Amino acid sequence: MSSEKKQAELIKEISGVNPLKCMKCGKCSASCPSYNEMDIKPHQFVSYVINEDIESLVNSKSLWKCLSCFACVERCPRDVKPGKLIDAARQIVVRQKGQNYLLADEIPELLDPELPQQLLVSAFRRYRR
Amino acid sequence: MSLENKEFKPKIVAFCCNWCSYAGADLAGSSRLTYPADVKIIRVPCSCRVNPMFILRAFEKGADGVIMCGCHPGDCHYSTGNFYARRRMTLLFSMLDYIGVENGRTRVEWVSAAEGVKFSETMNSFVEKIYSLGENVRLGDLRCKN
Amino acid sequence: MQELVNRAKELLADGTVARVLGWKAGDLPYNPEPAYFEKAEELVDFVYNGFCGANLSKYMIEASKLEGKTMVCLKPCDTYSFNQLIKEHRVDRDKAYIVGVGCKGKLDIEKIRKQGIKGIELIQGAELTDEADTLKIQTIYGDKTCAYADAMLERCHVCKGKEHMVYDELIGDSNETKDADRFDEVAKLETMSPEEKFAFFQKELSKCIRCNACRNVCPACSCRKCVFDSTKFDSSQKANVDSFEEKMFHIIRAFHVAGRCTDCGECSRVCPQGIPLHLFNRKFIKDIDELYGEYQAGADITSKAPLTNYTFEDAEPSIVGKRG
Amino acid sequence: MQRIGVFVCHCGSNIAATVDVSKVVEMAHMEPGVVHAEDYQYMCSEAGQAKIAAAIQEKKLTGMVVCSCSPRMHEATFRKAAERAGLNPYMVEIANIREHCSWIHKDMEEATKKAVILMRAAIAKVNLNAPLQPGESRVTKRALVIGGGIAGIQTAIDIADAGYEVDIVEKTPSIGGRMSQLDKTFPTLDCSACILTPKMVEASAHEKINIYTYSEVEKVSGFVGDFTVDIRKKARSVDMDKCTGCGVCQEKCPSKKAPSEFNRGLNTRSAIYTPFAQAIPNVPVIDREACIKFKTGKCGVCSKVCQAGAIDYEQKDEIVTEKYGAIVVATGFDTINLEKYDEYAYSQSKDVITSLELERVMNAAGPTHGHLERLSDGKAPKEIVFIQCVGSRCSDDRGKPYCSKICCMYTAKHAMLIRDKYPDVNVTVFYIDVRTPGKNFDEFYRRAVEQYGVNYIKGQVGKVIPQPDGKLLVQGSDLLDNKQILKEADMVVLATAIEPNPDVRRIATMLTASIDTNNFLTEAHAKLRPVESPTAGIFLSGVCQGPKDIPETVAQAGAAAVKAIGLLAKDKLLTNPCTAQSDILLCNGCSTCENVCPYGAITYEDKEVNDHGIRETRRIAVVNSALCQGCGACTVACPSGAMDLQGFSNRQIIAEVDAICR
Amino acid sequence: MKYSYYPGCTLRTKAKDLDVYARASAVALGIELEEITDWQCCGGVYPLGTDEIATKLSCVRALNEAKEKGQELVTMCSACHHVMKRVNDDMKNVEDIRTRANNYMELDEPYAGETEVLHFLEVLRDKIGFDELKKKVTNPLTGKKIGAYYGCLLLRPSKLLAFDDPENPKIIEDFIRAIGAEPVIYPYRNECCGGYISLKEKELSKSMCEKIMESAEGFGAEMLTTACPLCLYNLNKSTGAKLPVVYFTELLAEALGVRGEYQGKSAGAFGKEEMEKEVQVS
Repeated sequence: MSSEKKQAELIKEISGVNPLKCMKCGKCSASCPSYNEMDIKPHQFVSYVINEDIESLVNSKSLWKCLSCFACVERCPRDVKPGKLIDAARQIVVRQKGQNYLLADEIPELLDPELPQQLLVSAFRRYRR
Repeated sequence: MSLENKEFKPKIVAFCCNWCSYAGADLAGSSRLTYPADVKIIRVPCSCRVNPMFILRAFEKGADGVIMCGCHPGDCHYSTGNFYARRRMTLLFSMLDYIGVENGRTRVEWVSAAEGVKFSETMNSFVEKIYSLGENVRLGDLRCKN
Repeated sequence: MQELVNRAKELLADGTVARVLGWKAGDLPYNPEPAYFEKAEELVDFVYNGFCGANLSKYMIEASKLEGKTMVCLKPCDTYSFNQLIKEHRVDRDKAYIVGVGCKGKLDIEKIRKQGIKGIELIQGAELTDEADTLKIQTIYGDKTCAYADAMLERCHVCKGKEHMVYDELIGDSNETKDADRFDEVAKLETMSPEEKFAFFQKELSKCIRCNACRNVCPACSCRKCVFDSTKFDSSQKANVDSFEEKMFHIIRAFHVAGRCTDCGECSRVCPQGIPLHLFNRKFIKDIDELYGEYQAGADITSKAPLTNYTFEDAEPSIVGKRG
Repeated sequence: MQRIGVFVCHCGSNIAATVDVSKVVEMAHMEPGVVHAEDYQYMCSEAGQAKIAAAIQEKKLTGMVVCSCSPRMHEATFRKAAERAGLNPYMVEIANIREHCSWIHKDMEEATKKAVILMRAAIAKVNLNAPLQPGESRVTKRALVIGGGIAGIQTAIDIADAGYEVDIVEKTPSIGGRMSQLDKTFPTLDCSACILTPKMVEASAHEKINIYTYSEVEKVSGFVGDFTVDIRKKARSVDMDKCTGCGVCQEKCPSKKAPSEFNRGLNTRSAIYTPFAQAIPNVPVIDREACIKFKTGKCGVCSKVCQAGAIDYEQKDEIVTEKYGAIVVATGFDTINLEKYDEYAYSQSKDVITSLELERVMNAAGPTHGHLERLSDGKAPKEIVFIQCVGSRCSDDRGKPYCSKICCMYTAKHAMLIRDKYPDVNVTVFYIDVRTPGKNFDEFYRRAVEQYGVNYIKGQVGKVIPQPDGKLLVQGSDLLDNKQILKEADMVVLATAIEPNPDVRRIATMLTASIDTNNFLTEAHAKLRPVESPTAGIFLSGVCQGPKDIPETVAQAGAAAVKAIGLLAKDKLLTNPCTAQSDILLCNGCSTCENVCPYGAITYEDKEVNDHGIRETRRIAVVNSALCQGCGACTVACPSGAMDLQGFSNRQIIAEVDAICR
Repeated sequence: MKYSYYPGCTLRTKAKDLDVYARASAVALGIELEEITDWQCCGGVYPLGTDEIATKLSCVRALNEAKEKGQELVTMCSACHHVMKRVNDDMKNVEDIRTRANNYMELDEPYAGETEVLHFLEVLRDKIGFDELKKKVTNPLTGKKIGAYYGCLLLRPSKLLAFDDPENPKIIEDFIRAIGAEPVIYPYRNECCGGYISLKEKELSKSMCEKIMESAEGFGAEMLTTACPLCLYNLNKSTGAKLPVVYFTELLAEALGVRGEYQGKSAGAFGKEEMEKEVQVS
């Protein structure tokens, strides 16, 4: 198996999503609150996985713009759930060493006294290994 | 060693009612939905035609799994046949389980004429189960084995 | 017993019945056997004691074809079988004059023997009228005693009760003998691993010699011709050469009587090999009770039998793997 | 010993590509009783059947096995071929080596092995077959049509025109169905009422058609040619014979708050009502839930104003029992409940409506008298957004997995009509695909775009956001432009998925007609028998079988009528001889079988028997073979094996089991 | 009624109000919240990867403790509720995860999703009943126009959480009615505020919060209420507290007339005895 294929299979495995079920209706992109910030749009995630272009996916800034709000997951009529694919891609990045999106050094400047624990905890889980 | 190397090919008998499940199997066929060739289907008019004797007979003759398929409860072509079949099979399977026959070797699944996909999925999962259970040694008639 | 004999004489004398169906003494103190009595003088052989376990209801199938009525002695548990036979149109209620006889629990000679009591010549305390709760047993090795309860048949420990379900008159009182739950044994087996269950039944059933005693005594197994004797299933008269045969026979036998078996326990009582055959029937009864609601075959003559009934919401067969 | 012939079909390459047919023939020769075996390209062809006939005669065959496609496909064909050659048709068995073998297996060796086993099972069975003779049953020359929409009306008219009596049973107070609620029809933009009303009148005036409105089928028994049906005529509270249809009662009725079913609840109607002006029969019913007289005992206005004295508060439901030879189901459809799709804000804003509601809004007899206006404030909309595929093509459990088929066309129709009548209104359609197969359909859709300037955007809508000022913000995708767009609209119209009428499940159960996972009735064959149910004597008309537009519905209604006529034209039907039989020497007379027979086909008789010299009278089960449908429930219930099923006997099935496990 | 209570990390620190007022209200409503011993943080975000096990164990521990006590598990925080319910569903229905998690845990008896997870709002709706709650309100918040802010975690994915209609929820609105105030329904109440990204994408989350605030204000809301510490923080922070945002428990405590006494107190003040004492006094 080529490495591209392996990566695509990994995404499918982590997410539990079968991208072939997608009928390209665009409801995910129509629901996404972060749409305008994303370089690869939610509905396009499916095609990238089908085309095994995981390289572009993991380098996409969309990974970090996704709110994990599950609007696309909730509304997808085909049970494809692009949000899960995005999360899987993010997992692939944070599982690689040195790919942490959140660095320990930058945390202090991001903090403010009101910031709830939850935000830090979840940020660590989302962004770091 | 030689025993382990001998590839296990299970014998699986599927009783299918003529109106729903047999048609579902036909639909699986015409939709080219594959399932292992180990499954052989016997056509019966209704699931209520399946006598527990048939199932025990199959095991006696060396079957490794027996599955019965019928119309969904409420959709029986003869209105009530599958209701009786459901009670009969529940009791029979419970008895087989009680005397120590692995529960996975028997199954009932309701498959409509429109459910070719379900038919093939059911057969795939049932065959997989039988492979995992291996050869049926608890019910077979030893005379039938070489 | 004398009251029974007296009543039988009266009924024969006034022509109410043409014959009496009861028990007569056997060649040993503990093996009375079912018998017809057509004349008053024959009744000298009539016995009714703790060893009269035999369920006479099945004999009424043939007796129903005879001229005139038959007086039949039925213990409380026997009346369930009789009712079930009425329901199945196998006996004619009008041909029977049912005397409901009292019962204080029936005895199992094997249980007495198991206590090391051998060479039995005489047993006292087995009469219905005896108040004593011990049996006095005279043997060639001297006198022995045995607690009545310890000598009772398994079925009497799980007795269905003192009530007769159907009768024309009652003679004699009954004792409460129930001191166990009839499903305990089944429940214990259910919790075993498949390997243990298989080993248990393999061991028990391998004792079977296919003598058909269970089939012949069973009031529910009353087919004119058993499927195992007919050509209908290619299953007739086969030699019992492998372990499967017994399983097939006993499972099918239990299945054929499922929902009809009153749990009278005769099968286990008569098995010369001591196989606990009631464990098959009770398993079905337990499943039926749990899955389809409590049902006692023979408690009435109108209710629908569990296997000729259904509800839309019945459990799926897959429940078998999911329960406990 | 039977003399069996085995015929192995290649089915072109359908079988031969995966199954080594010559190997199957070779193996056939080794089976007991087989005296002839051959293979041929297409056994079902005339040449193939000729080969069978020749073999039957030359080899004096007493039984035969055809290894071919499913018996559901060609069993009848081969049975007829055998019969023509002088062999009893029930001496034919089919080994299904296509659907159950060649089509699902890839490996030739494996498939060939399986085909041989399937053939062996069939041979083992046919060895035990016995010639059977079908019985005869009569045909009641009357048809029942369930549902009085355009499908039911058309079917009834066609059957009646052929000279047979037809009854239509319609649940609502009037025939007409969904089509009566439509404003215009695609692709010609005819007024729906203008083409439907004459059909309704024709049906009601036809001397062979009898219409039961406000009635439901309650119970069905019997079988093809001889159904007995109980019809519940619900109490109308109005005497149909006396009522003149003057309408005064409806005008004077003081209770006018009940939601109008006909107008989809967009406005209200009186408690005594006819659903719409052209209703047939033009006789109102009293909605007892809404009627003051029924609720409080006081009022009685309608009775007072009725000149004809037709009001009858005491009227009761009535059960009519009729016999029919054929039954046509035409129960139609409804739109799905939008409860689970509230991202479109249907429950949150009055200005989000379904397409069927828009039909009522556009219709002159509708709640707005045909003026296009917002239902919230009555203002004329300037921007209208249509959303396609609402609940259709959804594989999750919210909607329906199928395409509702009609939405693309009616949305184009609506868009076009609005742009035509109100040129200043902008119309936008969010679509996933535009599906327009059909004569003049794509041309119609293109006209909406090219001539009427309807703005089609490829992409689904994610959310409809009601604004404080009453406008609706539509957030959707424009996939071709790769943009998320926010569009302000005054009205949003949802192309809501259609589903079979919820009653169909109950009706299908009564008819023992099979139904698919989406509650559409199943046809006997998807391609070759599309208007017949697998249950003999039951025919399917209209959307109850699958989504359809009006022309298709009418075509199918006619086809269903022809099938019913074909049945009614027969005087006698041959009955299935595969029925249960009781062995008098084995029967215990215990009544167990009687208790499980769904057809009441088993009775008991006292019969004189001679059991190996013992002569006695016994209670014996007797099967009425005209009533027995051959399910076999009794055969398993019978503990002694006295009850057996011809054609599927215990020994035959056991022989198959043995052959498979050999 | 006695429940196992899982407060979660934030309620111990920045979201004390959510916790303190909940405990106070619980006492007033006759509910006992028994805090799970040695609970660990749920992680704040459900690990979507199907192969994640270790990250789910803290939840399994808490769930198992509730199971052993035979209690239902209650949370206040939307995120904890979300993570707990989903992990519980995994343990119930995903064989692979159940087996692997149980292998790690070495429990006496394997955990298989037996515990029922409830958000406190669900307790109010399903166990107590809003009608019943209404009767217990001593200080109805009459006239207050309150917008419910659900956010995403409470509602989605609706199939798993089975909390309310994901597109048109009404549980908080019903709650607001029960405490005597007037709910304001606005379309963005189930739109994400961008909480999770507010650490690194401050601009983005700000624009989202503004959209929500504007919508609520447009429909006449005077304040917003939420069950999520992250939403509260983010809405306050990103919009400069255009409308006040409060926890639903604070409103509840106020309506039940127990707000004043507990203001500023820490959870430590809520030992069973103290609570009973204090409530009796009041």
